Amino acid sequence: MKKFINDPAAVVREALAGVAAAHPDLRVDIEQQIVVRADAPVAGKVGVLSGGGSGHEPLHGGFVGLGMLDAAVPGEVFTSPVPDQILAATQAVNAGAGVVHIVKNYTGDVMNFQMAAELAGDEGIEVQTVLVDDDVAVEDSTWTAGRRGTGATVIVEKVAGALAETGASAAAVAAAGSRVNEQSASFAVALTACTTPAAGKPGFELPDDEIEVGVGIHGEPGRRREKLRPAREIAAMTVEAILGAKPLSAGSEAIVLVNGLGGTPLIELYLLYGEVAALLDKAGVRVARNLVGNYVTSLDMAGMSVTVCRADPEILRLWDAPVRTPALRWGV
Amino acid sequence: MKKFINDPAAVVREALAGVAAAHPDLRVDIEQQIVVRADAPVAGKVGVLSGGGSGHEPLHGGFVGLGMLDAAVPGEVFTSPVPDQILAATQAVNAGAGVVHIVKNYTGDVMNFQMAAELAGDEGIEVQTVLVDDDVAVEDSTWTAGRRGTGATVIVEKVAGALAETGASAAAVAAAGSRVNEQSASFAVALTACTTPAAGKPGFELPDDEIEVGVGIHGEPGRRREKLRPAREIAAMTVEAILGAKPLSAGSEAIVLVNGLGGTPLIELYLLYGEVAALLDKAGVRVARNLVGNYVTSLDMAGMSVTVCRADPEILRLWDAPVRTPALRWGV
Amino acid sequence: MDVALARSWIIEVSAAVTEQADYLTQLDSAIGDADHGVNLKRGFTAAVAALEGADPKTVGDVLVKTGTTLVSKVGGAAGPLYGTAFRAIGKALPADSSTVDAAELGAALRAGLAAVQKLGAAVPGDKTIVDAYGPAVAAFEKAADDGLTAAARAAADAAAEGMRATTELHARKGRASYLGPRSVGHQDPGATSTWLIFQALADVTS
Amino acid sequence: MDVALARSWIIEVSAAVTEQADYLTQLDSAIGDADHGVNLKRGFTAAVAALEGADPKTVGDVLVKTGTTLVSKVGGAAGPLYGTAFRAIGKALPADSSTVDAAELGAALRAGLAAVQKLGAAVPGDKTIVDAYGPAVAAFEKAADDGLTAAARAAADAAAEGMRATTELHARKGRASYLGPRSVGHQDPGATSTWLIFQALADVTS
Ligand SMILES: Nc1ncnc2c1ncn2[C@@H]1O[C@H](COP(=O)(O)OP(=O)(O)O)[C@@H](O)[C@H]1O
Ligand SMILES: Nc1ncnc2c1ncn2[C@@H]1O[C@H](COP(=O)(O)OP(=O)(O)O)[C@@H](O)[C@H]1O
Ligand SMILES: [Mg+2]
Ligand SMILES: [Mg+2]
Ligand SMILES: [Mg+2]
Ligand SMILES: [Mg+2]
Repeated sequence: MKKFINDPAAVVREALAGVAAAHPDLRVDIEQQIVVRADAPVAGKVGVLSGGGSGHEPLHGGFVGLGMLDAAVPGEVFTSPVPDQILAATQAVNAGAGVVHIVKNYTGDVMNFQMAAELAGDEGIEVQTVLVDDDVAVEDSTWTAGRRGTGATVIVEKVAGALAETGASAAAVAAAGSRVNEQSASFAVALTACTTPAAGKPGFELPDDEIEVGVGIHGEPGRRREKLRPAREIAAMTVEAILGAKPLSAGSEAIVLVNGLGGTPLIELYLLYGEVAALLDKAGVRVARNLVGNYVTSLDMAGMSVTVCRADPEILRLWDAPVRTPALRWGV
Repeated sequence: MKKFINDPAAVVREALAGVAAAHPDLRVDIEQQIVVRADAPVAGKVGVLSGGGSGHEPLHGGFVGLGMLDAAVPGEVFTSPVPDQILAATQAVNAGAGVVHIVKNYTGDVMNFQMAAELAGDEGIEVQTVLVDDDVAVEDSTWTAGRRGTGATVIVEKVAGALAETGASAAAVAAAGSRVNEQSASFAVALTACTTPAAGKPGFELPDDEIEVGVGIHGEPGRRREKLRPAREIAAMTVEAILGAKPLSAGSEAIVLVNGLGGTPLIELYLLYGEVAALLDKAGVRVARNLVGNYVTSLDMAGMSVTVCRADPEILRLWDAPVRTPALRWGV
Repeated sequence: MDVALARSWIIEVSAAVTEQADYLTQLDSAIGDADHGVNLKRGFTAAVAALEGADPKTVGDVLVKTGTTLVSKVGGAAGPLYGTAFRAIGKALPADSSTVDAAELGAALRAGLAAVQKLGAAVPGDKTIVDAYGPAVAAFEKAADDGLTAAARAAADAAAEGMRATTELHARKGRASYLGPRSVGHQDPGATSTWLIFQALADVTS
Repeated sequence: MDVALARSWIIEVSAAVTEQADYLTQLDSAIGDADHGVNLKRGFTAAVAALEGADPKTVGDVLVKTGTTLVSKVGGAAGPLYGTAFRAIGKALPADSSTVDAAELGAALRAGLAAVQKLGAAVPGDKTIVDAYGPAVAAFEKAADDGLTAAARAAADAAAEGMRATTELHARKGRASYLGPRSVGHQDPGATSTWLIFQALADVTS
């Protein structure tokens, strides 16, 4: 394993030390693994909090700041945070108006956040939870733990964070986040496996001419293995899966994210974006806003995901609202 | 070779098509390979232009926009742009106040930009050139083609672009850019080689326990090969090389860039930033501003570079000035 | 079982998951996210440390403390599930006596299983912890009359069998379920750690 | 040499660098950035296309057109260097005659070398194009009295020898210089393409 680390067991804490050094406008509790907006709790404002296993950077710590998250709780690599940690962050961002938890739909995340919400409830803190489950590679049936939360999380966090900034109630903020989730679909393809510091070797072996289709963001194998194909065909397969699962009527507007999984360079992501945009255009979808880059990653995995979120005027307005975080910044 | 591409010979143009689709506020000439600010030429303003081989994204196209570059000219992968292309971009951004070329110090880049400058001069366009040569892994002696231009290019482009925005003369903008370059030093370390689409296989083979020290951004081997070491020691070696080549007196302020070479995830870059910041602190250097992320890349190379730029109040003021580009955005 | 034996059990589990951490992580790498071993190692190491600094008066106290520590140190799916299980086991034990017999422990283990199923909603055959835990409890209860040693041995053997049987199952809960039919052919990491826990119980009681 | 032969030369160079593109790229991969083959293939393919669409009246016109196309299509170090070389060669040839003899071509080749050295500032021994080009011109001039065929053959052989000798050199110009002593042991890609160019000349004139 080749990584810029010192000790596999210390990666998350040492990276948090770097976040603390790089962003003096964030409050970072390295021991408890909590990243908080320096001005939290913001009087009168609903706290917006997210978290999950580490290894998906900039998600979530990179989205803490004005107009997005009030706090992030990173767990160990690919391991959801623990209830104590979530509770402490919930307390730190609660200004009395309640706290919205944005939770990606994984068994561990759901259980740990739920325990934390119960503990917070015991203390009289109103917690509303938004469950993100946008990955249409997984069928939402009794045969699975439900769809995974992936790329749409960025859009949910942006929109919920922007609405919270306007003084909306916890219920309203959670409802907006949930609406974004319902209107979003994602699909991912990997060219290589990733290597967790703990495992020290790639999660799976992929021959030089094969890809994993329908992967998540935790290094697990995908739904199926296929032959490597040109970017154009991979983009087509991806867009088909997305529009197949959540059809968009012609004339719809969308926010589109072409996201790298950590090891794919920007030149390839832009090339893919060109393909995806052309396909959506053909399907009559108007891409109103886009993001191209590494936003929800899977350590060093070479791969990409596409997220399409049907956007109405309110979502677009909240998307455009000012944001100042390490990884997303505009209007301020 | 596993990449999201269609045809190795079409990568640059197809990626530019994606840039065009993603950023309607840029004018992209896909055939000529030119990315221009939509409002160029800006009346009364010096045009600031940069370019070089592709494969370093977001450099340079990702830095086109208000407060930074007026145009970028991407060549083929790792191949400097050609004079015609540079000339066309120079014409596109010339508002009569002259144009500043920011050129990384590589034989090909220098020759092609110089030819373009001569052609532009023939047309009565004043061209000033800033040569960036910050990579202290290479000695600047008769034994080399001089130091390479790497990470400092981002800071040069930001500062020169901000100064141009104030209506400064071409000579003043070029002087500011050159000053940033002189006050900057960079050093890079790679964990893996990169694969160009044309070659189809990694530029060199690196055993699982070895690193290349003092690499550039074109996939070439570095100055020497060493055993893999903890991030802390790699950071120390890097900072030592930088401060050894361009010493900073205690109490100096600096802009620091911890840059990924394309295949290294953000969690490792933050971990490295923590180490670098601690080392600089120990050396009495005050990090006034920082960037952590993938800014000057080498396709899919796993690796990192550190750039330290001694910053005076003018440089900091220009650094902080509003910028709105795909890859760097604040204050607006 | 008395307080000292309960402590030994947790210490033995900690040693086992530490020794088998790489193996558990490998299993989790095939159909999950390669963290199960390191998660349990971190959690049980913390539990042992927490018990060292505490003075539990009953077996129940030992197990509740263990569960609470797992909840706050492990994260992921295993943290809440095993944490809740140990807390439920501990709480189901008599609060007024420093020792418990095999029947009492059997009933408590059953309460732990119920808590796991309530929290995780897994049923037998879903390729989870439940597939080792369920048979283990049943075997424990059946052998309880023969004493703790025999019951624990029977439970460990049943857990082993349940664990091995997960290989052929198609996962329907947890991360492995994302793989659909590709989850078949791999032994479940959680069922494997459950076996280690019952194996540790058999070891310390024999 | 007449216009048709000059055209054949460029067509032959184009065929040679296309066929050897991977080899040139491999050489450039070892001590450069793995683009030399693809650069020259693109450039000479464009030059052939440009010549097809043009009606050059002299050998000089053919070579100037070739050089201009290389400058505007190749990029990198090789584009300006080879482009300038061909332009200088073409410009040094008589403008009033449609054929040139060996002595005239020899003098023009020498002018091309001077242009390369003026632009790139490389001297013999720097591990560049110059190390194949220099010996080739010298050999060409020496054999010019024996006619074009003999001169071109001699130039190609000298270029080959110069090219092979670059392997042992420590690069002092271009990207390979960044490697310092690690550049030793690898044949220079530019010197290799220079050999291909002279080899093509020998082929079309034999
Ligand atoms: N709903 C569930 N009920 C019971 N056990 C489960 C459930 N979901 C997952 N598990 C168990 O958890 C194990 C994985 O634990 P671990 O790797 O620590 O957590 P994570 O899946 O969050 O990375 C699986 O092997 C499975 O046995
Ligand atoms: N200053 C120079 N003078 C002559 N030839 C040079 C010089 N610099 C580089 N070269 C030649 O250029 C070759 C590399 O060309 P190419 O790979 O196309 O360009 P780049 O180095 O820009 O990628 C080298 O092998 C060398 O022979
Ligand atoms: Mg996990
Ligand atoms: Mg090149
Ligand atoms: Mg796991
Ligand atoms: Mg080259």
